[in-house]
Amino acid sequence: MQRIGVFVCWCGSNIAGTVDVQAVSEALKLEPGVVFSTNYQYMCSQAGQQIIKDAIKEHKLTGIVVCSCSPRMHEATFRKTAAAAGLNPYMVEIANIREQCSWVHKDVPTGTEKAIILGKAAVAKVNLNAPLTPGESPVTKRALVIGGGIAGIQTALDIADAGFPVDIVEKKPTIGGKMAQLDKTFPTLDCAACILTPKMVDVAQNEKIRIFSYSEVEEVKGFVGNFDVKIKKKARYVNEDVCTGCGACTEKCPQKKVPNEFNLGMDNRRAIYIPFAQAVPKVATIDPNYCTMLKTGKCGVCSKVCTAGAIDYKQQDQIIEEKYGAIVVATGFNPISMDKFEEYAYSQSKDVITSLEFERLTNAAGPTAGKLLRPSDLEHPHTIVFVQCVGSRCENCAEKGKEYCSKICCMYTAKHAMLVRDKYPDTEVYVFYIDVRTPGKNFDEFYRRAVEEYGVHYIKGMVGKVTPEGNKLKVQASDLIMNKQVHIDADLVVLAAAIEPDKSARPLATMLTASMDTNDFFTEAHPKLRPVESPTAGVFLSGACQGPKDIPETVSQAGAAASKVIGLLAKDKLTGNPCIASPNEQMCNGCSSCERVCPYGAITYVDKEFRMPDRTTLMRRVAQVNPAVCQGCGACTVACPSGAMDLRGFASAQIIAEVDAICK
Amino acid sequence: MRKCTAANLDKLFAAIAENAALYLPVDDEKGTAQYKKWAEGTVMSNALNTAKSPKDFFFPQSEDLMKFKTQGKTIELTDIRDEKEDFVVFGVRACDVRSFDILDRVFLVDPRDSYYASRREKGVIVSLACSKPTETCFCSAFGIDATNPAGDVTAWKTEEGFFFKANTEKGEKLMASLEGLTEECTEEAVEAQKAKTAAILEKLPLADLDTDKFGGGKTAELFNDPAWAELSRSCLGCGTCTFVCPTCQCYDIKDFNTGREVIRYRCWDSCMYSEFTRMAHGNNRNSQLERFRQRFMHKLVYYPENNEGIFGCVGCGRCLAKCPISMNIVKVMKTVGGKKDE
Amino acid sequence: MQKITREVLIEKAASLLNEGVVSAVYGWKKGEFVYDVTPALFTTTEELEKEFVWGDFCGANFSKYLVASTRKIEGKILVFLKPCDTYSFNQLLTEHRFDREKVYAVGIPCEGMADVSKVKAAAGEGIIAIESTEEGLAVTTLYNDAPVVVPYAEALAERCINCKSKKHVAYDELIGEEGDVLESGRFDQVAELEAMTPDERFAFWQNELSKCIRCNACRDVCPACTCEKCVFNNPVSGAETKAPMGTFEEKMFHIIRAFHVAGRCTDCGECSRVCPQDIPLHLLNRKFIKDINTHYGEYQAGAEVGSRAPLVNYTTEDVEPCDVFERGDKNA
Amino acid sequence: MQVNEKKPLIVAFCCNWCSYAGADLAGNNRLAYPADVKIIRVPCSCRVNPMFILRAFQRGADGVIICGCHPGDCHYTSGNYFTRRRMAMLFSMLDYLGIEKERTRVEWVSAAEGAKFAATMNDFAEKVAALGENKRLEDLRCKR
Repeated sequence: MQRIGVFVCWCGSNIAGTVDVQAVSEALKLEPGVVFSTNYQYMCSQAGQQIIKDAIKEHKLTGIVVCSCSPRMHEATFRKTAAAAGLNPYMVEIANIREQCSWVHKDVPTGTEKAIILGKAAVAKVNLNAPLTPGESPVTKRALVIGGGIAGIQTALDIADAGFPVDIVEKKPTIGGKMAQLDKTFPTLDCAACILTPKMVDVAQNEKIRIFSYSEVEEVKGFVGNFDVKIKKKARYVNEDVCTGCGACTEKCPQKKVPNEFNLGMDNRRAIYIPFAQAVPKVATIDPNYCTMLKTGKCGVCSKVCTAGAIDYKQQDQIIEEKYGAIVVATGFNPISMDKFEEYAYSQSKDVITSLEFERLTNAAGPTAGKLLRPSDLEHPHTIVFVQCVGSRCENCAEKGKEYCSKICCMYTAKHAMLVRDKYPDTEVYVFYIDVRTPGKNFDEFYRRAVEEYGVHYIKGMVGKVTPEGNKLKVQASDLIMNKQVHIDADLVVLAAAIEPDKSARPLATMLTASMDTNDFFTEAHPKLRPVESPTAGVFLSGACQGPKDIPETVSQAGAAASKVIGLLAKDKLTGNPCIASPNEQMCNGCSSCERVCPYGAITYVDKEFRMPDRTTLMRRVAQVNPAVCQGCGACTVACPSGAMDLRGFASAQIIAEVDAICK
Repeated sequence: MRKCTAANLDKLFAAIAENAALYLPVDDEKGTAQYKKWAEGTVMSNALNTAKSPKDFFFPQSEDLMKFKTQGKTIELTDIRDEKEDFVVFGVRACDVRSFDILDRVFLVDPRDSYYASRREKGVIVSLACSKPTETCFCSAFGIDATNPAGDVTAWKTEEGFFFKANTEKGEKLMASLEGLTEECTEEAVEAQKAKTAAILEKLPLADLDTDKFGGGKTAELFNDPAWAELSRSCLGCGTCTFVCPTCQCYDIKDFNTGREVIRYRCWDSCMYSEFTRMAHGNNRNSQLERFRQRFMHKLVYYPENNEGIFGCVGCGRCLAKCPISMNIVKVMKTVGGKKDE
Repeated sequence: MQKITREVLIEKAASLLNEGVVSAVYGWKKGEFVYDVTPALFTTTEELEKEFVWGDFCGANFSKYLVASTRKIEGKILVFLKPCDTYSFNQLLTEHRFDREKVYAVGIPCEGMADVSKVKAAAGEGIIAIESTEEGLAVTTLYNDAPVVVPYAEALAERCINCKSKKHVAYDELIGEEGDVLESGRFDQVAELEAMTPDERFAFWQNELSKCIRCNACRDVCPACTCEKCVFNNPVSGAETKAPMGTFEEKMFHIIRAFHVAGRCTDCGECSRVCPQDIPLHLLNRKFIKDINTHYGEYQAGAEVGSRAPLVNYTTEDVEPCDVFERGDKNA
Repeated sequence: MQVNEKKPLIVAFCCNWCSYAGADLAGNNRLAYPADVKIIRVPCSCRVNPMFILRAFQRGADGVIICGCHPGDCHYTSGNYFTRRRMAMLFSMLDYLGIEKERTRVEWVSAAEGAKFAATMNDFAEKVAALGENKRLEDLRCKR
């Protein structure tokens, strides 16, 4: 049986004006378990808290009820008071007789009657309270960043700056991501490489940062502060530590017909390659799908020309196991496939290209050395049509495109149009759009410059069909403002393809038990208040894996994610919320219902041996809650059919006791 | 012997109901017979028997025993027993009539159960002889004569109407109050029915059910019989057999806290339940085998051992009809003891 | 009348037993009066030949027995599964209630099971023999001179009249041909109730549920009710009840029970079959199934192992509670 | 305290993060609603077990309302989505059993919606009062 003290606060006249506080403390004195009951003007004041502390000691109280303002206001205060007097802080319950009683009811009899009932409910609950102690778990002071694009790079740099070791896992042979493929960046038109490559070098040179390029995350176990990760370092058949990146092999390799993915297949590379000049790490990689030596055992040219002796045809995939305290997902995006957009003749004509291909065509390091030439005949195009929202905002066409807005296309198309007009004033540029969306600093100004200064023809309307005819592309479109059909003979058509999360994100989310939306973008812990955290504790989100983003947004989110990681890694121990779910293993069926409703992946199952009443033993599957991960929502407690799962601090018996007290 | 013509039957029921609550089997909307209180227009069921046994009248499924209220260190007790009015149960079959005798030997011996006793005192049993026994009937195995049931008054229903014979003082009193609606008659029609029914009883598939293996003193012989394992294996551990059984008498006493006071009540319990007689140390029968064995050993061995050889089963056949998996006392009797009925 | 014979099943079971593939066989065991078939575990060919039966009264679903027996019995257990039983089987697997490796499942076709109370209503009491013939069940009673033939359509159990599927969704081996999922009228009665006024519905259920004797047969036979400890037996759960006390407890029991199996109930119909008081309990479960199908998309529990039950799932576009339970007449 | 006139009794389960805070805001703004409404704080609306609701009716509640964050705003991301399904199913079942549907309700009330909280409670209390006593889910033993 508890020894409960009841403390009724007047809150000046805030409570005492509508509630007969004396009557409340008298009435609650008669409740089971109550050994002391009093009232005072301001319980939260120093003097009020002293009354509580003294009573705890004098009456050997095991639990207290404070009838006062909302627990959202002073629960923490009174828990501290209790703790200071040696009482477990979770033995405190608050009856909210101000916000939910005296302030909303007019007359004293009504207010008093309700205050007594609320007090009884709190007493009934505290009778069933148990002291709770928050669990503690250590923190491994190392972070893992998955993805080496600008998001991952920025996050890693920021974490490393704070002094914590960071590993970047990048599945391509080099970090840099999509930004490395871009030419200029909006709205300032500075060159992407000029601002990205120094950061890549910083990463390479930072002692705190390790790069696992050409690597993938294989397995993730554990929980916040204590993740165990297996990383698969794919065989690149080149000894990274020895390769100097001189590039001799990439010039001598006889296999010249490998589509160059960095230029989106618009030119070729060799079977041994360095993706681009500023790659980090600047190490060659052999493409096993094309290497004659690896496929037939005959060739070995690269090995002969490599003075460093870095070529190793026998190299194997390697598994690296490492512990991390935090994981940042920065898996980025890709343009969607254009296969299903036959109306734009993407597969029929080389001169229908995507915007990312256009970036490469205008990039000095691209297939045309920066000269804008049509891919089909390398002629200078005189009429260019840009088509917006190809697969974006695609209502009722989920099988083709995406319902969401890809966000970046309006701005990069304005950039492309402007750059074309700037460099080649003889070129007519048309942009077909649904809406032009330019919310962002200096964005609208940028777009208006394209229209007003550069004379880009913006036409509201969608392109219906692109038909290759001779060396022209017949573009048939509608102009919604003029309300007429438009026909343009274009030399080049550029499609603003929708962007989607990288395909690797879905399996990764499963490994991380992080949730995703239907579009495979990672879900944030709270859309407004915790936008860079995943609901899974210790997993953070950076960049376009969470939703379409431009570079400034990505970099700011990357920094925010880093600061969250730093905050986590700065702790030696994690103190959990003690009000968490806990299963009664004797009653647990191991049915997985709880696991399926847990938003945090806090529940796992183990086979456990039980001694049965007839003295036999039995192995049974039972649920286990990771106290470091559980946030205490209680979804599992209702999903559990046997009632084995209960929530500490809000146990079923406690809530039922409150119900009973209110209804009696 | 007195006779009431079919035409006078409703008047007879009305006359009984004038002085006491009259309960009789009535078909519900699905044609299942259940005891219902008689009211003008109630039609008595023609079914062989009711789905639930009439033990409810004396030993209801749940009944409040008392109330108590604590305040500080004082406790206030109130006896809230349901003061039953005089009542007549009409149409009880021979098997069920025997069940009252079996229950009496539990509740009316020291310490006498006053709740049960007061109902027994206030209730008058009008039994009804069987004329169309069914395949699940095996009352004759326990020496019960379905054609001539006991009870305060015995009734026979023939095409001519109802025939009555009072057996006890209570019965005589009831019959006396009905004198105006009944007439003295010969036993001819009744005897004819008895003979006809007896012939059917002999042909029943379970007519030759053997009870010799069972009875007092057989504990050592039967307790460890290997057949229990197989018989109990499919038992679901539900309480259907117990709750439809006219002789099962186990109960639990529980408190219900209304928030203002505590109501102490008792309700039927089943030895088939895993929680039955759970104590601080746990349960004393941990497997369904043990629980299953207990139910049948009690009826066939322990009860007769303490009650002059009377079996705790009356052969009403309800459990045969209602067990979800069709396991029942007949199968047990034919299997346990090794002598399988071939 | 069942299409396959008892001999086919005995042969299958005997060969698996003799080959050592399985160590025990769940099957139906003959009773006293043809219809009182008991689920039993057979371990020898002799037992099978003597007591194994297969016919129109073999309604019992063995799936639930596997939870306990796979824990106790060494080796594999052969279980014969009718199409509807396979759904329970899968649902239990979804909930990790037994080890699939310990079971050898043989799917057998089913033509529907007879309801003995319907047979009695048609042929009368005092059944001493029932023979399955082409025309129907030929029933001999103590009171009929010649057998009365009850056509199968009249003898069929409610759940079989409204059979949802002749398809086996789980088996290691199938005897006979693969059946189909059927269109059934199983929600018609639910719809009829829904169409009543609340007062009528209340009267209907009050009448039905007040018959409850809390024997727990519905729960104990239910393949979805395999909790290690049932909330109704647990004094600390807040739901423990032992008797239909007062005016509330049987309602509490049946509402909570239906809710606990909502989204997990395969609609096998065992609850209604075993109820000694003939309460149409399947109408509670089917209400949930109907609501789930209407609002969250067609879902058949047990159709696939590992599927996510509707009540442990959601979409952001789910219907609001007020729109569900007011069923459209929101302003009424 | 003895109450002679039978007033409706309403149990409101409010999630800690939105609705309970909304109730607090109603208090801050002195927006009155009937004292018949008694709030029980739960971490999330998904903590509300159907058993609690039935228990409240058994013990004499005339109406039960569950308040949570607006869908999409759950502090725990998905809790109220489960609540939405569970309560839709439970309340539909209660309706099917002939229990008056006005006795149960789910409302989404954010921490900023003090006015909505008060308005909801006023409306709910009025509807429940119009129905009179809960007879269909009562336990006579608990009757006052």
